Amino acid sequence: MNPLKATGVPAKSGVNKTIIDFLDKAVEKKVFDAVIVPMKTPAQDSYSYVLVKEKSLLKEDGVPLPPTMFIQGAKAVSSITRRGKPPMKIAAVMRPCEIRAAIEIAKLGQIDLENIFLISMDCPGVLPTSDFLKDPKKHEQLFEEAIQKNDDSIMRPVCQICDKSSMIAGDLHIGTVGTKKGTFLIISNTSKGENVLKELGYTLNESIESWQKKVTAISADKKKKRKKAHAELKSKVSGLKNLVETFSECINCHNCMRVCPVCICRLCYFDSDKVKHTADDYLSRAKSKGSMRFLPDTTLFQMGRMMHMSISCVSCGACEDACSMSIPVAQIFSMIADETQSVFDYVSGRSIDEPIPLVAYEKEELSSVEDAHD
Amino acid sequence: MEIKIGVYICECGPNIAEKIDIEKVINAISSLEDIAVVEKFSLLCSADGKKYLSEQIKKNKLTHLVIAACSPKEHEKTFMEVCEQGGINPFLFQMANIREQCAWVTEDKDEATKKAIRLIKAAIKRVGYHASLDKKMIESNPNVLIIGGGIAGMEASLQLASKDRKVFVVEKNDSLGGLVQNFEKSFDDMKLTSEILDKKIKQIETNENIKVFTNSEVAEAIGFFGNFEINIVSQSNETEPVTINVGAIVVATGSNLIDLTDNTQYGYKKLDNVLTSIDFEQMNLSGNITLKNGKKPKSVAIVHCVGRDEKGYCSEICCMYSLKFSRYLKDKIPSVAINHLYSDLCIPGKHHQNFYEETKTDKISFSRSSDIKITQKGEQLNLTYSDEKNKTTNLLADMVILSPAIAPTNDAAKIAAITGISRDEQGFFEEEHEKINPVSTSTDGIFIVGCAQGPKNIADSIVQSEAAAGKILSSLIPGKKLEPEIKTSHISESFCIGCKTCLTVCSYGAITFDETKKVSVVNEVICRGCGNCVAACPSGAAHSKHFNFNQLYQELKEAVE
Amino acid sequence: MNMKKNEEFMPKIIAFLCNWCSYAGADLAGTSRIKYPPSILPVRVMCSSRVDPLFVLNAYLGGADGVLVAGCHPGDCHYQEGNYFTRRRFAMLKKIVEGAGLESDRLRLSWVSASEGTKYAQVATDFTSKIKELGANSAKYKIFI
Amino acid sequence: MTKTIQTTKSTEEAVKDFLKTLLEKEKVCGVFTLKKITSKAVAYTLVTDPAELDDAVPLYPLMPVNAGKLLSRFSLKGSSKKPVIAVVKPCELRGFVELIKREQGSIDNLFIMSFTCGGVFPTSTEVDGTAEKQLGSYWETVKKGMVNKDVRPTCQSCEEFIPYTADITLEVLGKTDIDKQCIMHITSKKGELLFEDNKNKFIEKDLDTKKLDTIRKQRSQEKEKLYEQLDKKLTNIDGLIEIFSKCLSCHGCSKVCPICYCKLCEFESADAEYGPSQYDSELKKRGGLRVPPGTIYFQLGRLSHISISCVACGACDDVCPVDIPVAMIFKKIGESVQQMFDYVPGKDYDEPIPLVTFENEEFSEIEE
Repeated sequence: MNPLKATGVPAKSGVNKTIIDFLDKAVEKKVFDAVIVPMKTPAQDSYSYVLVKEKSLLKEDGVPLPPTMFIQGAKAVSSITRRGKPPMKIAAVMRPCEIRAAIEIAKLGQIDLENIFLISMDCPGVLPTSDFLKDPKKHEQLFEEAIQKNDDSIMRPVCQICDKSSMIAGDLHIGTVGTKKGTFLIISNTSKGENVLKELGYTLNESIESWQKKVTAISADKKKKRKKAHAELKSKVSGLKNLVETFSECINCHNCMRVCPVCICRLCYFDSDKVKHTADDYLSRAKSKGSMRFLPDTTLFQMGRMMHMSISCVSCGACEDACSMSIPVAQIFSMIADETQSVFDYVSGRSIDEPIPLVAYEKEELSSVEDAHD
Repeated sequence: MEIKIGVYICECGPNIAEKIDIEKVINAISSLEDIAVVEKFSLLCSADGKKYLSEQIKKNKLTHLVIAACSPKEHEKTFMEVCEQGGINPFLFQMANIREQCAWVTEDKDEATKKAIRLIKAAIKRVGYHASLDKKMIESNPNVLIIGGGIAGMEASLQLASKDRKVFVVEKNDSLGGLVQNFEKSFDDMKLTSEILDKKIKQIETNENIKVFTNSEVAEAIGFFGNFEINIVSQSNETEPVTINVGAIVVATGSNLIDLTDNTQYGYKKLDNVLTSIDFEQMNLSGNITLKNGKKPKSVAIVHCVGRDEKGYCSEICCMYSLKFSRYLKDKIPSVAINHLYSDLCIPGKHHQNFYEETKTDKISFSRSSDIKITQKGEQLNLTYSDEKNKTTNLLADMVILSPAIAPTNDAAKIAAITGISRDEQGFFEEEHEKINPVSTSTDGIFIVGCAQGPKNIADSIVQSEAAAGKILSSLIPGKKLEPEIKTSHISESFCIGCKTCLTVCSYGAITFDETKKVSVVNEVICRGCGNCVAACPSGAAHSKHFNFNQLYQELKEAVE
Repeated sequence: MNMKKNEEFMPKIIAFLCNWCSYAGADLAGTSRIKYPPSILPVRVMCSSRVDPLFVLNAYLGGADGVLVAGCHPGDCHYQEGNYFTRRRFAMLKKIVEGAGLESDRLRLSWVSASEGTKYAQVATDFTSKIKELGANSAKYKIFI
Repeated sequence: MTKTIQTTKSTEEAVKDFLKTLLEKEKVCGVFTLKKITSKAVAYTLVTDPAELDDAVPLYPLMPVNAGKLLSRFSLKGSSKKPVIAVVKPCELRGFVELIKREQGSIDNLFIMSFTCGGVFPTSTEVDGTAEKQLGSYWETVKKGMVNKDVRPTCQSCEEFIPYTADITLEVLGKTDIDKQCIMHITSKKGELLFEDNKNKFIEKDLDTKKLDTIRKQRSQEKEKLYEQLDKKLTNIDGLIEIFSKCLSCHGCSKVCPICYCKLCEFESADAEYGPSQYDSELKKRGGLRVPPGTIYFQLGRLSHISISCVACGACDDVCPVDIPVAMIFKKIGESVQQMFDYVPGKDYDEPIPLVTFENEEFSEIEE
């Protein structure tokens, strides 16, 4: 574990500008050959990750901290490195939950982190895509204001209760909260990150104490909110009846699965032949209850998906934004994820060195779930 | 395994060297990924060149080979052999055509050089995605089935029954000979057909390599070129069905005349003394040409082109045999008057014009006519027709001979179904290509000869039989294995969704459907590797070997950089 | 990215040529030493029916200035019927490209037999000048494609 | 003239009664219909117990999933031993027929009841309850045979609202008194099997086509308006990018599409992935590239796969999380392709899909 080291940079006009300047400098100095960074699309109505080499493009259009998360960054990085390490050094600037997802699926062979430099920042949350689309201009405004007032009430529900909004899992992190006036921090978390800063001639002597204090405070406060929210949610959705009720509107479009950064299967089990049956099978199932919703097994799909990915869920909220029936999937899944991950004292994507719990074991563990034996 | 691509540029004497700056090309590609060596050589297809290449492959431990030279249609095979000598799979090789499609067609040397570089880069990109493919070898059976024992079938069987070939002839009638048996003489030599027939039949009967099944028909034919299993049943069922194995099939089922029974225009089968050409041939063969009442006809009308307009094609031989009929008549009844009514005279061929002129003796007249109607008039038959000037005219005759259009046999559809070959709009069996493959069919190893393929005279039928025999003798050699197409299609069982789109577009019936797994399966022995099914498959379950998505994609991507 | 200037603009045209007719025709143009612009980049396929419309789309969006699909004349397909399907798929693709407001003139279907070297050169020349009129394919430089 | 049954009950009630008797008399062993499953949620349901039909809503103006896709799933692995009847909308039926042509289902032992359709609300309106609120106004416009502004754009502009291959066709659209009567046309020989021991006698009666023609005219006008709006954008590659650049590549549109039926979508296969070297060359060329790439390629590529059979049901619109008007675009381009082949998807089981057949003489205009 590399100790956190930091350097201070002038905060300039906001975090976006600061990060872009840093990246620009790094590209200039050939420390990075290209950058994955969000950019506003030509229609001005959305943001999309762009792999960019052109410095001018980066300077003009790069928006490291956009108000929304259209595509989960881990998916972007995976798309670039799935087939092998890129022939160039690429910096990926993403939110902490995106970085954690990237690290998580790197464990599953979906990302080759060699030549990739993961850079996160203190995350104020993101706006729900649907809200943003109603009036992009206005919501960019609202987002800025929200940051100033550090008010998260307009963010995705899961962002409002995110206790990992400043978690450093990548190589570098931009600290913007609790820092002394006019300065932001660039914090290195790995030797890889540290070298980048050194190559760029930074001295890593800035204290991170006040930042850390603030971050811990925010995280603690969010933890409380999170507990409370999960408790409320639980009372609403848990129990078979509630669960079925909650998912009753699901139309099996599987958008949630498709946009999930940790759902990596080429062909989802729940789209495969294994879930297709004969007419008479369906009929006999219907007969047993008098009638059966068709297609059946929406709850099975949701629960099944939990089995497959809750251990790796990063609570980013992408699924909820993509749900065409506004089912609070992200809230439910992050609630379950907290529970499954805590069983193994695991945090998805916290560190590349932590194996995914289900592919590892310890001889003496989890005695609570087994019958006593001697 | 590490990829080591060797690129060799052929100067082709001056052909390429003069038009393309080869040094520039070498510089441009030497530094590319996976390139182990780039060299030029004066003439790679020469003996020295080939030797040099196979040495280079070994020396540099190359895994892939790119040759920039002439068209692959020129020397792809040559260099694939070199690969084998060099010890790499011949399919780990790609040619860049910098001669026919670059050096020779580009004015400016710089442009030609640039284009050559792009073409070679594309080839390099592609070859990296090539996969080793292995030759398929299948045992083949040199024996042949002939369906139909007419003149065409007999000719083919005699040609094929050369050493080591067993020929099985299946004839539905009780004797060999087919239609020609009915003819006294053949045009235009007016020789007795019996002479030709008897000779051939004798040869067949005495040839121990030929086995004839009379009163029999083919009930089933399964398999593919080199390996067909044939089930022969006798029509009367008095003998047990027989199963034989052959490597090829010749369909020589002959033809028929169009059916005139429902026709009102000519009064066939309704009026006495109205005969079809076959009726007349038989009557003539019996020795005496007489009317119903036993008298000899004083006047005969021969009506050509019967049913031509309905059918939409000229049957080629009717005019000639109609002329022959005049000869028959004159021989037996010198005084008879003969009127030919035709809508067009078809007398092609180098002797036929003479034959016509010589036939046109006294009391044999020819008149162009249309809308012929035949009715009874007293003892005689009255032919009303409109002549050349569209004037309605009458003609009285004691006897009328109709020359109906040649049509497919009644069992053509059945045979097509059994053998899996296709038929044209007229219902004749369809050749693979009118000019390129006139006696082959869409199914490898099945050939069509004689009138089964379309109306033709004896001579032409024999030519086709010899052609088919030649094709079979040269492709089915005893003891020699067949090499079916290697670059075939393949369908991934796990991705196939079973929509049968591929089945529908395949011209060769090479794809079958596995009903239990509900997926399409390519029979790679039958598949010709056109790739049609691959483009048709929406989910990319089908792919064509050596022309798969990545190989073509890399080529075109490189070309647009 | 700014586009190349249109003067000295030499289009890049992908030509899918069927092995039996059009590729042979292109070779014949060569052996007859008929000159045509260096814009054409041949990609050999066994039959024009192998040309999945997706290849054409790929080439177009990848930045090819033109895409030519050439095969045996209808009725002369080495594989009997392939080119009839090619024609239907191409007709559909053209409609889609038009419908999407793209330049369907950048796509061309031609029948070139093994004996039509002259025709091949002609097609190559005509198509190239046509593409020159249209200019470079801007799709090539798009980032959000 | 068509054998017809006319009863003096509200159409919905009459239909439910009819379906119940079918179950009771065991003429069918199951009924596939829309049914209320919670206070606000309706879903397609397979009903075997007549009592369960009480809260069936066969004519409800919602399409949670295109039933064509569902009937395909129902019959894909083998159709039922005993008959089942399904109540579906015309475009759903056409989708099913197109899938059957692709071997993705079977009509064996399946009776189809359909109706002249007034269109459906966007699925999202179910969630916020507006669907329920708008029902009143919806049925008013349906009775009057007017274009309803709350239904899917593809429905507002739908000219194919009369079912083609239904065994039973209900007359709904433009019928002022559907609350008081039900007109049930028996539109296939197969359909008559369901009426063998039927007491109330048949009358001979055809669809009121005159009325329907005027409705079709209105719809056509709507269509032209909507197409005009599209044409403003669909002018060049930049227009396309403007429309599609917010696409998340979730491919929800293809997941819910009644025509998309592949196990693994070509555009989710390894073939659609870029390798490192390709990203490298794309960067050299473009300076930058959105990741994941290929949104336009996906959309146009999907068009090349399904436009020939697109039934313009609008399901893709509803499911798009970023509100791309994908349904109207596919409808417009699909229509142009279909017209070229003079093909109406789902009109006839026996008509082959144009891309698996050909004419020797055609499309000479596209050859050069």
